[in-house]
Amino acid sequence: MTDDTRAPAEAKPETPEQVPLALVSGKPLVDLPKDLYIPPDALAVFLEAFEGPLDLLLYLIRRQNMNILEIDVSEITRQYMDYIGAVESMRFELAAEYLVMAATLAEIKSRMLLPRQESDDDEELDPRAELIRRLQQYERFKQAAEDIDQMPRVERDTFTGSAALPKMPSSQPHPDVDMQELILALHGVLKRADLFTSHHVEKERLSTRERMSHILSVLQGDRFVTFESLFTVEEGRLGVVVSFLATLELVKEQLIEIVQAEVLGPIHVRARAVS
Amino acid sequence: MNEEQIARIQAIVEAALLAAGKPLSIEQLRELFLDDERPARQAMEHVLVMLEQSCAGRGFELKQVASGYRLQVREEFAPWVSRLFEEKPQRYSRALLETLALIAYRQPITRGEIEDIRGVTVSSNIIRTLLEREWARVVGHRDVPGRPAMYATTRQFLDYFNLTGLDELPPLSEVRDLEEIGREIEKNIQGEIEFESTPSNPESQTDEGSGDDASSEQTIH
Amino acid sequence: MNEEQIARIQAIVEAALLAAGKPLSIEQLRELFLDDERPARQAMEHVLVMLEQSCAGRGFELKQVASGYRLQVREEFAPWVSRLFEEKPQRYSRALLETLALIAYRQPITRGEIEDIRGVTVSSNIIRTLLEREWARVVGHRDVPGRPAMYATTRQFLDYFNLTGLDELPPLSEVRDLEEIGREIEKNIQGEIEFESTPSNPESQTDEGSGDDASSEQTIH
Repeated sequence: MTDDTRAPAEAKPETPEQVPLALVSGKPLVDLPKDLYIPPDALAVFLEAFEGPLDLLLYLIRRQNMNILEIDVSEITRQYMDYIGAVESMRFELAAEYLVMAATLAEIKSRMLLPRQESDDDEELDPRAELIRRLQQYERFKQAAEDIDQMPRVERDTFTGSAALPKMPSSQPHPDVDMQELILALHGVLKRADLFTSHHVEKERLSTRERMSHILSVLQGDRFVTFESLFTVEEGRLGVVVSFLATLELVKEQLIEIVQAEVLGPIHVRARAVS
Repeated sequence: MNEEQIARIQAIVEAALLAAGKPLSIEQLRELFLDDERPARQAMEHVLVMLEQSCAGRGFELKQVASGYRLQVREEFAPWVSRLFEEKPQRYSRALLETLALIAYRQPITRGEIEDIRGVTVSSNIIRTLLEREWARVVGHRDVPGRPAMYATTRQFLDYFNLTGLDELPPLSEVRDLEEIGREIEKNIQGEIEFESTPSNPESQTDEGSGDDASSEQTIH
Repeated sequence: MNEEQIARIQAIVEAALLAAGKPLSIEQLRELFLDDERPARQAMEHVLVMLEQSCAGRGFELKQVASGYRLQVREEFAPWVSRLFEEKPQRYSRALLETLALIAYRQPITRGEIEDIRGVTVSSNIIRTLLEREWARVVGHRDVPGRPAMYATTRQFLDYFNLTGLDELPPLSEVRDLEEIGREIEKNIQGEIEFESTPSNPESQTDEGSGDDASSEQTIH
């Protein structure tokens, strides 16, 4: 291959050797003995340091300063098998993925021993190319995971700023009501009460009712007011009539009482509901 | 300490107060620094004064409270800030709207009279809500046993509905015409759910109003 | 708007961001103002620039992330600020980070597809953690037997990692396509076995795409 097309991962060939693989008896296991001998109690820890067979293979490749594209499959396979064999002989539980990879490697190795095949229409990929593809692919995301880990993140590299709240106005917003809704509600209730037939609420009656409320609110408490004060000339004839009707209605409903102390004397009005 | 150092400590203190989200004492602030760089208590006090001054004109201020110092949003901005926490306005229940309508059209009216017409109890919540919203008020007490309060609508009620007086409320005869419109609206709201146009027995109605109440989700009583 | 108005809006925005303690979008910020005083979008952008500048030299900065803008402690002060918290910041396992990376760069992706690339089983714990942290979510199901869930990253993921979009993720290292790898191998093997050259159109569905594929899916949040 040409040098200018080196795999990007090659740019950082140093990491696997410098980063401790595992802690064995409290000491960091930085490098493995060249003869691949690993103390039995460290072997399981050693394997746990890897995220699976692809990760282990990448480690073995990097350890030999090999380019993924140029891996000596038979040498890597031998090393891989050594580990697997060691682990198995220790009767450690081994994840199935490691065994599948062992089988794949064995297949690649056996293929290489076979004479070249004359099968132009064989669509199947060379298992070695497939392995390399997987290794490369995995390495990309292994790198991406490290990149993500390096990115500044909240709670480690930065913290969201917040300040205490001042006294706040209570903010329970009022629901909106549409006149239509109100009318529909009224319609519903009146229909249920079957009031349409027996009651006729006229336009005038409504203003009379409004005036009744007004007069009642004027007559708060035990207070007498003069009858005349219930009327305002500015309202004109109609206003006076409405007030008068309202007063009569209030008397009829026994809500107010009208008192005249002496004949032709001033007339006073007060709310009847006195305590 | 020179000015540069003070400025740096000030920035760190500000960062810590914003990250902590709770008051920090002078001691806690000093603890953030390693031994060899830890400012003296007096220096820290000075830094806090500087920090306080630097917040002039900003959205927050330095406040001293019982347990130390904290950064707090300025109260003058509470009206805006409070909108962050505003909940969506809920909807009034059918029961409330019916009560309101009866108060509007039949005022002055007592709770008992409302209940007579609606055929169900009117909850105190409904009355309270209407009083709190200042749409209804007590205008007197009927002179019958129990002296029940009589309710009427208010100026605020008229203002809200853009009326100058109650006589501008649609007359009930129009309400009858609205039956059609109402049915249309309900149909639109409810989609495929069939609208029950004639509740034949009013007695069976619950407080929540008839089954054609499309807004059963979040209601205020 | 005159300068005074801008300064006032700026203070209100700062107050709101500190009160919220989370990112707010420009729209959310504009919503804080009543109709007649609401700044135009462009004006709000201007205010944010001013606010950003006003934080120079302070303990915090204005940062744009996926969900909007937030005020956050400057990275350079993390060593001091982190002393406030007894717990060390959480560390994430390589398995989790690799899974996260695959979801981020390859979304939408199923668990099976993640396992294919990583060469190992993805534990349910990892998926659960990512979902609980709201860094990942299910965006659908692949229409294959078993209908496996497809995962994608969330706005919260971007916020957490100080990103405004997936296109800000560090680019994936490039991988030459299979055909090229095949040729290399063929050359190196010296004909010991004949390399079966790959179909000229390597399954376009696989992830052999160019380096910019990370950004092609940035709309999924």
